[in-house]
Amino acid sequence: MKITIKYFGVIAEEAGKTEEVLELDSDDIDVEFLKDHCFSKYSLSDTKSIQVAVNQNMGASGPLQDGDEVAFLPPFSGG
Amino acid sequence: MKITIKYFGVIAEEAGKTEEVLELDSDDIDVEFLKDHCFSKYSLSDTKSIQVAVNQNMGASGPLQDGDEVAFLPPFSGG
Amino acid sequence: MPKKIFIQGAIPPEKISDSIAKHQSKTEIGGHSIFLGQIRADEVDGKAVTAIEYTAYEEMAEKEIDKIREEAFEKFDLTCAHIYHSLGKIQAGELCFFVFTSSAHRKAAREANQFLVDEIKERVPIFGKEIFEDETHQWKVNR
Amino acid sequence: MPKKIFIQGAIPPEKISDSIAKHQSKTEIGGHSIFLGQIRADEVDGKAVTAIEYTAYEEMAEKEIDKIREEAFEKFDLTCAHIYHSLGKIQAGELCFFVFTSSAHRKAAREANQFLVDEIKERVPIFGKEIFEDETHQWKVNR
Repeated sequence: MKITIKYFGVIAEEAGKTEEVLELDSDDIDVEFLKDHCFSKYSLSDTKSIQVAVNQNMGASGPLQDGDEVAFLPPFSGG
Repeated sequence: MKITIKYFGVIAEEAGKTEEVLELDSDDIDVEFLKDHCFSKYSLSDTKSIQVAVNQNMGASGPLQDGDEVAFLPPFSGG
Repeated sequence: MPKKIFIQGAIPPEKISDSIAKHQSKTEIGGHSIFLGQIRADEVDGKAVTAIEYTAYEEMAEKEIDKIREEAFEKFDLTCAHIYHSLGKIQAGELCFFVFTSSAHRKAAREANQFLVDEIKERVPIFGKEIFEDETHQWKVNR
Repeated sequence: MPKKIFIQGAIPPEKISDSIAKHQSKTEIGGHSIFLGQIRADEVDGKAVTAIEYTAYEEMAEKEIDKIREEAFEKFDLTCAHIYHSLGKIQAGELCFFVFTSSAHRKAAREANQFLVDEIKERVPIFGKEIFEDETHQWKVNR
């Protein structure tokens, strides 16, 4: 399945990209697995403070579906 | 003695003036007397809600001195 | 000497942007809080307010606002505070009151603004005459 | 469709006066409350912040702000609420955040403004990179 991943803030900086599309062989991928996968791939730091949004919904977990958009969000600092 | 009296808001409207200078024969005039004097002279209404300032200090009472400025202030409504 | 508070006529919106622009060199500021009073076309007994005519005991009002301003600087960690109030006849929809506070942090700017607005409404000898469409009037009282 | 929130670059002071002027026909309004965020030249380890570069998860941020805006209308007796946030590099002293609430009475305008500012800071995916005079940077975290 195909998952779009978006990186923001310090995570985008460390990953060296703001977006990528992953083509995954398995249809049985969950949020936690994807997070581990991406974070070790780019040696991203401070995973505790990172929130995950799936299709723009915060705090998502569990299995992903083909076409999902997953975003890794560091602490917010708007305003 | 000479007292400047200032009228504001509804009081100025009822008195038909915003300011007058009273020349008083006696040197023994207090705030309460002056208020009664002015309010009966112009038949001013609602004396309870009127505050008196002497030389721009609120809630003054007691004897007045030559040259004092006395103001009759209806409820405030700035802002 | 007390700062100039009173403006003859309505406060033009450009006065607000001009005041803001003047603070862009103060880079210790992190937040501005602004309150604007606008004349409301209230209905009383079926008649709409078309304007409020403001008068004030000007010297006393300026002294009192100065005192309130000093109290605000004592209570809150403020960088700046500016206060303007209209005199004369202000039409419904126009601005009559402008309170502008700035601080390193939003909390102080906001709390000082609220303090200034509330204290000025309560303690400062300004008088508003509400004028109705049929040219009758009533004297406004702050609650 | 969510309202347009993001502005490329700093918010010009004229945007504030233009927004105010647009509300002068709404004669049911009695008070406006405005919050402005300004970039502060904070010092960190002896180096001054010269700018903050903002990025956002734009679509999600707009949806979330829209949700917060709706919550504000449910909680407070508001006439209007407008929200703008900068993207890109904003220099110290420039404005990056503009929250504008209007109501018949000052209390609702003020409380809704505070609610919007606080919720947006906490819930909306916007990211600020503080850039120092020596061109190093650090990622800002809201406390």
